[in-house]
Amino acid sequence: MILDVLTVLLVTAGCLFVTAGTVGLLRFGDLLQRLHALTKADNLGLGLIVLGLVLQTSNPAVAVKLVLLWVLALLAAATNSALLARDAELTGEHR
Amino acid sequence: MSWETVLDVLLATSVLGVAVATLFAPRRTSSVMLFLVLGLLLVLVWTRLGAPDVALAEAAIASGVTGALLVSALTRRSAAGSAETPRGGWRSAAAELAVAGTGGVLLGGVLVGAARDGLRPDRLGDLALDVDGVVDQPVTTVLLDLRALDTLLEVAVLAAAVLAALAVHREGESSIGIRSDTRPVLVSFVRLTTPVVLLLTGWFLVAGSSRPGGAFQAGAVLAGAALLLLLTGRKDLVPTGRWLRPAVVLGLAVFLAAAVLTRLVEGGWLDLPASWGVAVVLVVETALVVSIAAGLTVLVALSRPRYVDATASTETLGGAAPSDPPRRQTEELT
Amino acid sequence: MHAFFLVAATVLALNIVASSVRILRGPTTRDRTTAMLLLSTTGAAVLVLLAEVASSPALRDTALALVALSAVIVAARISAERAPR
Amino acid sequence: MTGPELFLALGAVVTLLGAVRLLTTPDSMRRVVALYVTGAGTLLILVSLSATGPGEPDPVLQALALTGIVITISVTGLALVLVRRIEDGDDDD
Repeated sequence: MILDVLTVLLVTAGCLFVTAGTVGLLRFGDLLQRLHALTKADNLGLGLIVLGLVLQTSNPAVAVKLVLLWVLALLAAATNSALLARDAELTGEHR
Repeated sequence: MSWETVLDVLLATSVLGVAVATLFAPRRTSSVMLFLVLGLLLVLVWTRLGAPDVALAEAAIASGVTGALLVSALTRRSAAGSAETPRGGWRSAAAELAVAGTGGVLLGGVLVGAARDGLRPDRLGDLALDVDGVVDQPVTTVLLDLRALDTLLEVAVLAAAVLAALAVHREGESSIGIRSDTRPVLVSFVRLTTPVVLLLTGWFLVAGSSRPGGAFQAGAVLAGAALLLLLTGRKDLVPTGRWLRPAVVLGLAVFLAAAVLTRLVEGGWLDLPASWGVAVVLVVETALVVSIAAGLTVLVALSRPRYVDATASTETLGGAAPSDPPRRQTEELT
Repeated sequence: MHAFFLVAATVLALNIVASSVRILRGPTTRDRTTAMLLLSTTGAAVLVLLAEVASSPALRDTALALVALSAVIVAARISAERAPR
Repeated sequence: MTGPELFLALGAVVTLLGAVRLLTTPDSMRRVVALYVTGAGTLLILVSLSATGPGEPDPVLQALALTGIVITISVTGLALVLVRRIEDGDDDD
């Protein structure tokens, strides 16, 4: 029961963070701000949702897979945003 | 109204909206990237329709190969500058929408009516669900056990497409090179993720016998890994040059060999015996994975821009163009 | 719990659709590619939620594939876009 | 209208949208995308049909959809190579 409440809280918070990231993507003025908002908020959101789901499972393999998913997402987001931001500086595209 | 219905209606509306936006977006770039959004929405639709196999294939292909294919083909603008649709085409766009919408709704009505009346195709699948296949997963059973000939032809189509692409490639297969990007952040990321992706490939391949997954999904994921390796300049780990064509036709060859073998031993083409059928399926699937991955990688590599024009690119580098600067770039030819 | 996960999945799916606004508006290809980053993370979140709803573990594999390959599009785009120096 | 029926109708609309656009757009790259959308529409029809009716989804139709995805990506890849060849091709031959 306590776990259920925790899951609901975590998943709700996760959805809020993802939505905040999307709002940032749509509302912020330039590329670097958008990248900053989106990658951080989205990955925190995914992490919270994953955590909420881990609490629901009794199977350790599923839990490991979910955490692996999050770690991969973090690595990919860090790499992708670094690639996009670095080049924007070099080519002066970000204004 | 249940929450399932809400999600379904939302998904259907989004698919329709994004499809229209994809087809009518004013820029090529938007069109292609919206198409990738459509791909992700379709993954969600497949999960709602109880087709995890199709969802897995779509996710593996849409996030990796299709994306790389379309996005890198974008980079080169056409000489005629047809990247933008002419302005003022709203009237014709509206007419097209009206025609397609009316026709689509009529066709949809007919299809739904037919499905309700039970005129839909007979459930061939009941056969697959009942039959005691070599492999214990309905979709893989259908693909490899009951419909082997169809799968064979599908692999043949992929091989033919790749060979055709190689044939129109002016420089021959020796020059399949992708401009690589060897910045440490990307290289170390690829080094970290490649083992995970290889693990995933193996898992999809083996998992295909008991749960959703299979040769195509594994091949698509493997192609994604091969592309990342190529993009970071690791040409040594990916078959290029004279190993290319053999790798592309390997799956087809092994499939044919299995067909001949079963014909000789069991007396029927691809008539898998219960005793060693699993081994045959695994060998064939492994060969298919290699060929599918090689074929998809080659298609992406060949559709990338080739044109060498160093002066034009230095010009665009200096001028910080406000939107979508057309860039020409050199491609390293190996 | 089932209904709650469905609601969460619906909210996240709305986010995916919203990203297409940024893809349409741009202004640069970089901005559009940034919107693609949202697809892999949010898409994976929806898939793990739906995996719980439909109790279909294969959907977690789908999410893994989505995330593992998310760098392919960005790397392909960036390396093709970079001007030679 | 049930979920699969909704997606069945959606598939019909998407197929026709893609087909009409395929016939009318002048840009070769967009034609490739339109062809792809048309393919996605037919896949929607196939997979929705597999899910209508009682019981388990029909594996034959799902396998056909998988085949369809493989064929679509092969054709698209080849089409893009040809597009590139056409657009590159004005500088020689």
